[in-house]
Amino acid sequence: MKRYSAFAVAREALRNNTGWERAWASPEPRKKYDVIIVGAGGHGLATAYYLGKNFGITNVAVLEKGWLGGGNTGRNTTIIRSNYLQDASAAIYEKARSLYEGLSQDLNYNIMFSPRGVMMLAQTQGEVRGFERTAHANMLQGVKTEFIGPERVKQLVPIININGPRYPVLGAIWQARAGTARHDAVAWGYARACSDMGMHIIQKCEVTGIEQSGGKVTGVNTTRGSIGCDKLGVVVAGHSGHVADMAGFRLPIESVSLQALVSEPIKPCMDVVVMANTVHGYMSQSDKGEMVIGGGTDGYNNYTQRGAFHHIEETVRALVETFPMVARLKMLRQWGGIVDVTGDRSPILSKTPVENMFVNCGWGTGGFKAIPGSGWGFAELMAKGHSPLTEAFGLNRFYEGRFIDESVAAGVAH
Amino acid sequence: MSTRLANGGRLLDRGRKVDFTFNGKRLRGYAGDTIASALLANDQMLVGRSFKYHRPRGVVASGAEEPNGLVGMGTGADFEPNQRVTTTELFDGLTCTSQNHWPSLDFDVGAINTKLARFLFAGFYYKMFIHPRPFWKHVYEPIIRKSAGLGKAPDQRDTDTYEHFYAFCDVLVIGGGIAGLQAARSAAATGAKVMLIEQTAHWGGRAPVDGGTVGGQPVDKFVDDLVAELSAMDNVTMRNRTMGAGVYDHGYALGYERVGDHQPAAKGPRHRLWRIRAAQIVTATGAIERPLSFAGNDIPGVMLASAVRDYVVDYGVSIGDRTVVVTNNDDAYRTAITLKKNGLDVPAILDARVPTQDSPLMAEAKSLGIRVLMGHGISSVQGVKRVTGVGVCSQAGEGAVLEEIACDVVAMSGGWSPVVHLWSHCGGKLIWDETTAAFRPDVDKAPTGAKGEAFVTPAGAANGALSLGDVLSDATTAGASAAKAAGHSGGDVTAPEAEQIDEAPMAQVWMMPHGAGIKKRQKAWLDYQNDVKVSDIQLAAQEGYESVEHAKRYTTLGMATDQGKLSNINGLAILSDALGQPIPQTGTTTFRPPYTPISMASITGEARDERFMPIRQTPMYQWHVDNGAFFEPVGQWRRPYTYQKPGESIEQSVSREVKATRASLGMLDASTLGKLVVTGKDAGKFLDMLYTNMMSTLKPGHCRYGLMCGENGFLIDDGVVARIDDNTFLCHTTTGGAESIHGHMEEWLQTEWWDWEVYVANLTEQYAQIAVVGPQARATLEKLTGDDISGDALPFMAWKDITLAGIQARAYRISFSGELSYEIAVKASEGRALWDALLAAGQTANITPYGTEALHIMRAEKGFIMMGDETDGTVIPQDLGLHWAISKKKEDYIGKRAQARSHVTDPRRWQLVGLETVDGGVLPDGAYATAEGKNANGQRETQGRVTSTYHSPTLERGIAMGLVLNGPDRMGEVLEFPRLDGTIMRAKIVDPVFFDKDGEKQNV
Amino acid sequence: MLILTCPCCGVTGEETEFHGGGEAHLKRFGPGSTDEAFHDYLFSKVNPKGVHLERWRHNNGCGKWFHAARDTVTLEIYGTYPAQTTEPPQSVKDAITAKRPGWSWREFA
Amino acid sequence: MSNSVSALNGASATGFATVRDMGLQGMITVRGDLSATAVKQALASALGGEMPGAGHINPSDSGHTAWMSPDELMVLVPYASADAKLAEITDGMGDTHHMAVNVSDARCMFAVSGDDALVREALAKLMPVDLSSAAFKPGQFRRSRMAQVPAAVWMAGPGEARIVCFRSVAQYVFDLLKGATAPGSEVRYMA
Repeated sequence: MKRYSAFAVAREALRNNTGWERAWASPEPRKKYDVIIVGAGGHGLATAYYLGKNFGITNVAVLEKGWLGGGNTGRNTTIIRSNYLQDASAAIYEKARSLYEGLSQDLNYNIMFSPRGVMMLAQTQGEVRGFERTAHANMLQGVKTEFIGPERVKQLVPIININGPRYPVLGAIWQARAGTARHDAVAWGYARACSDMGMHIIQKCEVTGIEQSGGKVTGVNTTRGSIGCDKLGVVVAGHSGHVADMAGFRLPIESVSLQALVSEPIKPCMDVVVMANTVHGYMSQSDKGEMVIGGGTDGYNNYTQRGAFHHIEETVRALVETFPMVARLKMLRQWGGIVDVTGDRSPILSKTPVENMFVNCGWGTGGFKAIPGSGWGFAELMAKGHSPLTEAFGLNRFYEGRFIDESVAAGVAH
Repeated sequence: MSTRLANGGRLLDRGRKVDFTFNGKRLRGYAGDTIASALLANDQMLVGRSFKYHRPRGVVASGAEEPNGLVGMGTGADFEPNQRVTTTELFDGLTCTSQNHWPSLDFDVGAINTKLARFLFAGFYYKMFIHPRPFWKHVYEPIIRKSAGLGKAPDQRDTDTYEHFYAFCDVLVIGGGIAGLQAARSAAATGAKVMLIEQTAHWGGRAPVDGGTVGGQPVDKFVDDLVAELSAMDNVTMRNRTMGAGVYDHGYALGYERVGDHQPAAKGPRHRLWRIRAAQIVTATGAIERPLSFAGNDIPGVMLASAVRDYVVDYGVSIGDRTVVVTNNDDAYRTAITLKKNGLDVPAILDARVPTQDSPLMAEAKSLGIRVLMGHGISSVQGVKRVTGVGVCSQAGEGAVLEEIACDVVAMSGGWSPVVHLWSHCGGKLIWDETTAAFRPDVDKAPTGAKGEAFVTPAGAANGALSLGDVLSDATTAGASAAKAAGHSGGDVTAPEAEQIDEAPMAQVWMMPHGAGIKKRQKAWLDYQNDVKVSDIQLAAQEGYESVEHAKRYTTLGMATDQGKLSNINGLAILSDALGQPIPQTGTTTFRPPYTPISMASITGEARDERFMPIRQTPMYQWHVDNGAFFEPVGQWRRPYTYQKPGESIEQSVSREVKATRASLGMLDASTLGKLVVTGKDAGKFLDMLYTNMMSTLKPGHCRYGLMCGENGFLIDDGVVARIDDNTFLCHTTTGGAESIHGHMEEWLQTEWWDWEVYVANLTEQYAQIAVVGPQARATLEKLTGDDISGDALPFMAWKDITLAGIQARAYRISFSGELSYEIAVKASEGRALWDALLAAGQTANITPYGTEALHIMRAEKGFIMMGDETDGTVIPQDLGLHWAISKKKEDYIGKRAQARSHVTDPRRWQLVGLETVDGGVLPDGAYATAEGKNANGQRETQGRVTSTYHSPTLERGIAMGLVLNGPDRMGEVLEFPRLDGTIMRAKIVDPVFFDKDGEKQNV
Repeated sequence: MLILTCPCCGVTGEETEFHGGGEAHLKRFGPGSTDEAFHDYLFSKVNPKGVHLERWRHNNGCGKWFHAARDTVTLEIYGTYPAQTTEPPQSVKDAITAKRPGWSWREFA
Repeated sequence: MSNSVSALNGASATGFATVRDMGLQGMITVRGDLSATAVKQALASALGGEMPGAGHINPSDSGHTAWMSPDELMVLVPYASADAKLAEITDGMGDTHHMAVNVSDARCMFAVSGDDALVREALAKLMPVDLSSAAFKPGQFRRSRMAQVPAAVWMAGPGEARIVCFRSVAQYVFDLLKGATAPGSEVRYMA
């Protein structure tokens, strides 16, 4: 693989870019692989990458029914933070955040991680207490956050209205080293690195069945034929239930539509990411200048990648109230993605009833920020059978009543 | 130069001059102008700079597809960035400024990027700025971000108003061109209720510009007659300046009406967002002309051929004196002919095709003396901020210049693409039409509605019909079939006869010339605003970004404010060619609402400021406002947190309220507490299922504190239940629980135990409730009542109906403070009267209204738990030492099974204790007690956490409650709680009841 | 933005009048049930791509719970029916079968 | 009685239509099996008039009776007589399973008056319901939402709409209606 660098860019510019190679190969599937990952989104590609990088397992295929990075990886609002309350969550999200910091160098692909800081506003007394609790937990978890007052909020975000009549801003939990990244680039960067290790990324290859023998997985049927494997990792977000169904078990998840929107681009006016959970809106400004705005989920199962407009309304009015200047911006585009939500709204990284078949799903509305940590932990789970990062996220927790509930801190899992 | 012609301009009112400014320059136009036409009439071709290279940009189109002409409009609170000049009507006093340049539009330092363009190719940033790592954060990214964006951010609060409107119809026709008008007529003839919306201020679309005759009359006359006919029909609503913004599931459509944009001084809303529910939708959204890809096609003065024609016919504006027309189809000849007929020079038509014989339009152009060069195209355009000429080449070759033609306008046409956005929003599929080289709706794969029925019908040019006759006949059918699908038939409108002008087939020309080398491809723009060129798409394909979505995202093609209206088809044709696959195999990116950007404020509608969200008010709300209440939001309510007196801090105020209540008398507006009446033969059985404790054994006249869990076993609410009579209970819930617990009860009754005889009603708002609390409570109430409320007549945990200050009241002898306490419920409309009466009666006892914080402190002093503090959705009653409130006798209650799971019965669950700081200070909210060591993920081990913590004014020290590992067995042990500043606070485990452990104060 | 017809009051209203309540026809498992049965009751949702029998409440309306047979891919509503039943009425089953021959959902077909 | 005050104490506002808090209004919630003979008889004797069918409101001897749901009616009577009427209903029901409660104070009633089409248009800005004269006639009763709160609406006559909402949101609803009838914001869709 030719390395990317300023020198390479200059060299190629002078010869009209004729020398750039494919970022990833487009191979024909082999008969069998050591590991098959279903789903070439961020989580699936990251899993493959760390299987290779950390465990030397490179006879890996990543199967994708559409185009890589085309699911929620390419549809989310790109927020990266790790100021979670529960230990298990904080561990995996902080692992992810710290990997994000060096990911561009690691992958030799600029994923534009922008540690601009994320703040979550406290707009009720309950939220204040919840975020103070989170701040204390974070301190012991090694996650650097702080609880800041309204004046500091205003200083960091001059366009905010901290004195709204309905929900004045009482403070915020602030994670200075959180931020955003370029979502597509994360998928592309991992894909390029996987391909470089000799892994096969096979797009337009839909899995139609799971092959088993004696309770063990042996391969998958696909629209491009049957492909064998020793281990199978299913990382397909909203479609997880569908794939589990093929293998004969059910997952504690439901698929719902989550919406987002962007404004037209404007000159930089907000330097950080702001989340306002009480009024259900969050916003950041992209490197192109668009205000990127996340909305809520529909209250019913949905596979359409569209959502109902009233959720957009709720989100926009929350943001107009929080940032009055938004009123005179225009909505450029709205879209939806299908997210898989579990019983406690925390993800599942787990073994399954089928031996050697693993699932990584249930990231709900918050998967992007976890990608590197999720891939790291899930690769370890697949390679070794256990991982401290994924330990708490097993399917057994729903039987035991051992939930990982983040909503307790008045926060939401965006 | 561009200028106003002496005559013409069918949309202008030349009698009404309109003054406006652009970049501070005072200019003049006419009523009927858009900003674009007025700027062009004033020779202002340069309107902005492109996003990436800061290239000079001129107006290229005349409608919604315009990618370049975006201005900041208005000032102060009226300022709005990114207003599209081609769709903004001119009004007197309009001010606008161009965007994305510094220091000025004419001299922009950022234009250096155009010199660096060869280094700023598609995706360059993914390959750059990787090393050294800190540079990205501190140097590169800040620079990239500084250069982001187009218009300035507004900096003041918008003072206009906005509103929504819900409309219902049988057939919604989107688009008021001839197709929409004709479809509406055809649908309306069946008697169906029809709504017709049009984004511009005018009806008829571009047909009057293109000309032709219908039924023997000029098309504009046909349009006028049709508009008159439709306007007279009772079952038809016509709405111009209303854009079909989006089509959503089950026939829901958004109409974006710009009510006030063109008349800012008028009263009324600026925008109105229509939420239209239509049984059927006809998309008569027309077609958009495509640019051609040749070198220098972004230089100001290169415009769509149809736009050049529009400016002449609609606005009487000549874009320039000498226009070279370049085309791959017949339609652009109309532009040449129009220009010529208006006395303007057309040095040549460069037609990429090589036809075997002349079509009528070719013949007409030639007969007007226009030189037509077949098989030719543009090698490159000359000029920087304005076209100065073109190099002519053979389309078939590599672009050797055969001739140079001086000109100041290039009118280009690459064919027409149906506007399929609204068809596609809700899942309508497309097919590739080889003859028009465009995607059009696949009518067999329409979006489907609530009953599975197809609910969108495309009509006219939006359906690929391009000639006048075809448009009218297609629209006639579309209107009738939509009406029929909506349940209306008959009507029988036949399509009017239109003049048929035979056109020669277009040719697919995606690159000009066909063999253009890299240097030309690097100067052939696809996306004008985002600076995406043919070479960028080809590079994406070369690097494996083969999916159309990959190519789009890698290059940013079609991601600008025009969302690729001009660039998408050209881009994917280039991509297909690079991949060696047919265009339909490449497919399109997803069309998403809105069709063009709509104001955020219109989406918000009325929900701003005081109407942002409802603020629920108790009957005493105004008193609270008048008496210095510092409010806190609790659900949708606002409750007084404390009543601050002048000069008091919040803490001092709260402390005063607590002390006064404990010393003598306090009172609290407790009206927000939920009050659910549960009645029926099975009411007791039902409450036994809902509460963990036994409610069926409660005696009438008495009260019992109860806990409610969800089916998951965790606490969801608590409150006091009063038994009114054998069949009736009144259940108090928390403030937040009133609606949710009511819903919870209804859910179980309706969906699980529907054969039980129980009814529930939410009477929360029927009653105002006032807690009268403190040693002087009884004496004060006795002043207002003749009823016996002595400890014997009304003991603790009982209730009684009394008359108080002449008001019928129910007094509950319950206490959340540990004091002698009565909660008095009266009809809400008498709540304020009682409040005032109590204030007066309590004056001698220093009656002190207190807020929620004093309430919380007093309950904490007594060790009472608070939902949301001690509970967080993961806490079971057993964690809180509330075993006494869990009936052992009951076989079942909601949550019981869940409480038997292994983690829920784990003896290592943290348990409620009191915490007393060693130094008397206040523990921080949310602090954790540390334990030795770290877990497998390197996180510090913990053994407990603070759930409530206050400074107790009564005890004059910090008190807290917390959940601690084996807590109740560790009384007296000292735990360490690190604070956020790194220091450590030490607290002793104690009993959670800090004050009046024996309850002597409340049981008097 | 769906439209639903409440079988209890007959009103056809837009989604904002209603509140979704997840999978319908769940059998409650209480004390004494196995961990497996209780887990499935609370968490194992069918989450199908296709016909979904689900609960709705007409909360900004008559307040009643009812059931709907809805397609999660096309969003078509095959029918709505009152909640006081353990399985969909034959008319709704027939309506689904007419559109989706061979459908099944939990034990129903 | 003299102490009783409705939520907005009769406040009003006039734009292109007039919005008015109608003051204290007696309201009784009655729940029961509306098809059961005992229930029907008890209600008929206490209220008089025809029982409303689904989605309707009918005049009664001393006010109106509105159909709320298959097992719920809302009885409108003068405020002062609500408790007496409640007692009458309760007596008439005897042992029949039912619930009857006075909810007069839990709610607020507004009138919006003016040109029929304009009144309907003002409401159509806030309620997701087809309120055109063809679709929504006097006698019909619709529970839905008004912006962000539940509300019920009916046409008492041409140009006379009635709205019932919860008391605590009366100010919010008043502000909504006032905004929706602001001069210059006539939609002219139903006219």
